[in-house]
Amino acid sequence: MAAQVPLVSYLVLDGAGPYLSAHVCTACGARSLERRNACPKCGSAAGFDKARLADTGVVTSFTIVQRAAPGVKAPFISATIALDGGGAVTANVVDTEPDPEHVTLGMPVTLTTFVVGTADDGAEAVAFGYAPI
Amino acid sequence: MAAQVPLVSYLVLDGAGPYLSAHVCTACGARSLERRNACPKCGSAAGFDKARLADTGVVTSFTIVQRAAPGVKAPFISATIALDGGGAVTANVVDTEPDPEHVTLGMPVTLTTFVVGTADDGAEAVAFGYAPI
Amino acid sequence: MAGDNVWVLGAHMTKFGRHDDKDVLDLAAIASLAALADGGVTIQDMDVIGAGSLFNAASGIGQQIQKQIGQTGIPVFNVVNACATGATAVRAVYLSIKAGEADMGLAVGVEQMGKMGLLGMGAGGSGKTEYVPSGRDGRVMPTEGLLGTFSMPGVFAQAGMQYLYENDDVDVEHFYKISEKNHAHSTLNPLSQYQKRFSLDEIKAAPMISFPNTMPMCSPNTDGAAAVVLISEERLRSMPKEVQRRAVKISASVLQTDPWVESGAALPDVNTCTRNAAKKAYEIAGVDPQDLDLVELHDCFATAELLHYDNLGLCEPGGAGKFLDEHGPYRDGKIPVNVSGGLESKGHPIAATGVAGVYEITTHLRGEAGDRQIEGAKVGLTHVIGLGSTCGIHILEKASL
Amino acid sequence: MAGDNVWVLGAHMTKFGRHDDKDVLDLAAIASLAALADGGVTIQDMDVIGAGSLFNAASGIGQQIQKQIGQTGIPVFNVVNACATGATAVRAVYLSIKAGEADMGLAVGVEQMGKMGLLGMGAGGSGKTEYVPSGRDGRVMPTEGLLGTFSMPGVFAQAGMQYLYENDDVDVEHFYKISEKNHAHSTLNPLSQYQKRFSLDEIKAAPMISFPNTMPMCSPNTDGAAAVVLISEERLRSMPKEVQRRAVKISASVLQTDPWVESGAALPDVNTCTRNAAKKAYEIAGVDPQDLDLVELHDCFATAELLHYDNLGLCEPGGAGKFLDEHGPYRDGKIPVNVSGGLESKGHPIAATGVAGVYEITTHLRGEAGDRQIEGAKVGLTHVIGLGSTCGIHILEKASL
Ligand SMILES: [Zn+2]
Ligand SMILES: [Zn+2]
Repeated sequence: MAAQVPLVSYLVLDGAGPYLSAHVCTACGARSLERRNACPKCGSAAGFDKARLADTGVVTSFTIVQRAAPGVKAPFISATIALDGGGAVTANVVDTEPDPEHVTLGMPVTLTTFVVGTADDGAEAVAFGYAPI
Repeated sequence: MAAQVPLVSYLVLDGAGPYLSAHVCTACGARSLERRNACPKCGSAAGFDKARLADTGVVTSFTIVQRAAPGVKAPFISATIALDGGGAVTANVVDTEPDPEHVTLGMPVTLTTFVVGTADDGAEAVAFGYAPI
Repeated sequence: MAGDNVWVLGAHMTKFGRHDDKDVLDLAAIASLAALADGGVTIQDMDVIGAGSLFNAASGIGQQIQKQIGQTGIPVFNVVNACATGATAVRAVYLSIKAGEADMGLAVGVEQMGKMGLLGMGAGGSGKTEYVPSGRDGRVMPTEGLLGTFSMPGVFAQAGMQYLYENDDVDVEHFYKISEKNHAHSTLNPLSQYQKRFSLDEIKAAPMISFPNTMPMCSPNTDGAAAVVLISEERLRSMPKEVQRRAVKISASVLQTDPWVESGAALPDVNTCTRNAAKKAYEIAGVDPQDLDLVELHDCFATAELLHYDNLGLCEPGGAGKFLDEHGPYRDGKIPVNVSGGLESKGHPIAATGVAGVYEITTHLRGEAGDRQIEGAKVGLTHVIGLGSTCGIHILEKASL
Repeated sequence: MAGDNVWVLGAHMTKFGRHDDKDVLDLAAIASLAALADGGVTIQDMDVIGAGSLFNAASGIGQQIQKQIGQTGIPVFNVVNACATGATAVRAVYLSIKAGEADMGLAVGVEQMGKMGLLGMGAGGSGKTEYVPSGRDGRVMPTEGLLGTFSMPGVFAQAGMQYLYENDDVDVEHFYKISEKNHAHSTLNPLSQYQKRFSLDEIKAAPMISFPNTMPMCSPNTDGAAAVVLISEERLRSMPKEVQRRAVKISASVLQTDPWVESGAALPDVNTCTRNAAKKAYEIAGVDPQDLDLVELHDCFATAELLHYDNLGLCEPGGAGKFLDEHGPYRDGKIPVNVSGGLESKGHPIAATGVAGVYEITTHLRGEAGDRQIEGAKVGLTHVIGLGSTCGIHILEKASL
């Protein structure tokens, strides 16, 4: 089986994955998915712990992109998910039709992953998205 | 003979050319080679007349560019010329060696032109420079 | 608060639209010279320039403009704040006057976008054959379209849908109505890029860009410039009476960025910074939203306008849909919003937009807005949002010295 | 002059050089967090941010920095003024305090240039097969190298040669001596990109970039950031005594552009704007050039430094060569110039440079400059020039409240 690399570093594939991992400010508990120099909420540079985010959540906002940038396949559903237990992320809603009958506000979803490309060395890039529950 | 187009619009090639033509503010007499919306000296938007600049002048400043941007041939001599009767312009000093023995501050020079390229339709682009007198 | 009050002395905007026969400096020079003339002053009277052009951000646009209208040696602040760039240019001049360093200054915003693609849609790219993590999220390839969208149409579509998620009695039909209203307003504004009425059905049936925003619900790419001359109250007192009479008071000039919210990295938060800026502006001006005679707010997409009814306190909390249904933001409604036609019709030359908002309000307060005049307008507010995010708000008042 | 005096409360610069393991936000965050800590304050105490990064001019660098150090919702001014960008960021914060809108603010400049080519050398390009006039000069192809040069090394070389044309008793040997001096100074500055002494012969024999500037006479490409925290005098009074003691007073903060001169379009004029800015700064501060204990001036190229001895009034008119021959600008001379090593050694991360100048002077006035300390320094001046042209000058003083 080919090696797999996550599309972004906060998607964890090894061990108990796939799951999303957040940087949690040791001073105030604010969560960030991207790397930060200090905490965007409280300004503390004391450091971050890592925490696993829930796989499930609800759609709090979405759009269906019909006209995308060159090189980007459309249509696709972009949604912001409020994760159960805290944290928010924007990703595609997948495994459903890209129309407003099939994606709705408040819809419960769960994490899923899919391959988005293969490198010359055979490594597969793996993205995450959310499927309706 | 192939059609000739000036490298820049303030180089006049037809009729009594070659010579340099300046926009002269009708309010204050300030000269500009490039097109302007209003006068950079006095702010008047009253308009501009055209005036022929002298072909001769003196080198008030120069450099010899040895390391140029990609696609730019080096070495070349870049000089600012104070034109007799007023006006200043930066151009190459040509028809002499690019070393500090052959170009000197205060050196008198005179306008000359040379072809710098040919288009697919045969048109020649003509630049101007200054040669030692 | 230190210093003097600050007034708008002169203002101008070019027609927004396509200006293929001009360059970006032509547009800026036309607006600047006309704003100076409108105020009865010259470049020699100016003590400072604030300038912005997002697509020429690194180029020193202010100094280039000086070389077109008068190179007098005064300080230039070239500023950048995405779609709030123009408002920031106004504020750079405003601050210089407030700080006592300038009596008068010119703020100018300009953009030439005619030949560009859809707003905020950077090329995706692909063809990478090696996966090397880069950037703050360790991405191994561009993520647009793979991890949702961060295109402007998409972000503002999602911001609108979030409002629907969080509030009752509001649905996508409201977004279409907003677009219908603004295009109807635009028919009275000769400076607007488009001056064409669309029916609700036409808007719904138009090509979909990013649900629920169809083509007429998105601001087009636009060439244009706007400029204003600001003056200290003390200096204004020495101006001729007929000049004083047309001057308009800046009752508040506010810039705020978005404070941290948990979902802010997932979906840029255009709400909190607008709420904070509005609160501060109303306090400084001593004005209540219900006092406003007109508002120019940042409808870069129809979905955005709905949010800002609420963010700017034009309606009850959660009541943006009701405000629209009750005809509030129409030109004959309680608080007319975007009587210029809004960015959806008027166009959105990024850095010019914030200055053009000040122009529009000024023109109404002077009673010089022609067919689109809001009769008897005494207080107006102009608002812009730049993703990132920055909100700029100016409250202007018709006042006597 | 409205408002309160403004002081430097905290300051920091990263080591200048190559930082391949960091991104531009790392550098900015490191400098910002350290400047805050140096002032004994936090991001929550800040009321405004002024930020600059020329090579990220359109990106809203200030808001990106907020997301790394604390997203508190305060106004951000992203500014651009070529090599005067950092000084402009400082001034945006300064103005906010002067205007009474802020008690404290953070100014930060950052650049990452490690992998770039020679300064200001845009690709020439060719291969055009159709001649269509474009731009203000109606050019039918790029003119670099055909109509002289507008590269930075070339422009500043010519600016230096013009000084030789206009003045007696000065020749190209003076340019080499300046470079020798600055590289010698750099050996005492651990923050400098290069800390290596060069002999006059080594400098002359080094690869020629643009006569008379050889490689060591040109500022290198550099990664780095610098940040300062400014505070109003009133607010400073409420700070702990040990914090007050290290604060440094800003006696003048000036920004000027170049007024029209006939040759200005042919050769950018870096002299008049510096002269005008210096005159204004000395007047505002009530300081005479002869009072200065040290000067950090914009030696982007060795040729530039010579001009500014004269422009800043450090010498008699026309006497820049004599000033150098008489040892004036050496660290043990009458008015030490560029004891940091100058941009030729220290490096020149464009937007960071203006802020780093304020850092350097502050550090000396505090008596904390280590091996390179100018003993007993009480008054210092920092100067930057951005082509286009803009000059920024700050005069700082050791003072008691
Ligand atoms: Zn925290
Ligand atoms: Zn004139």
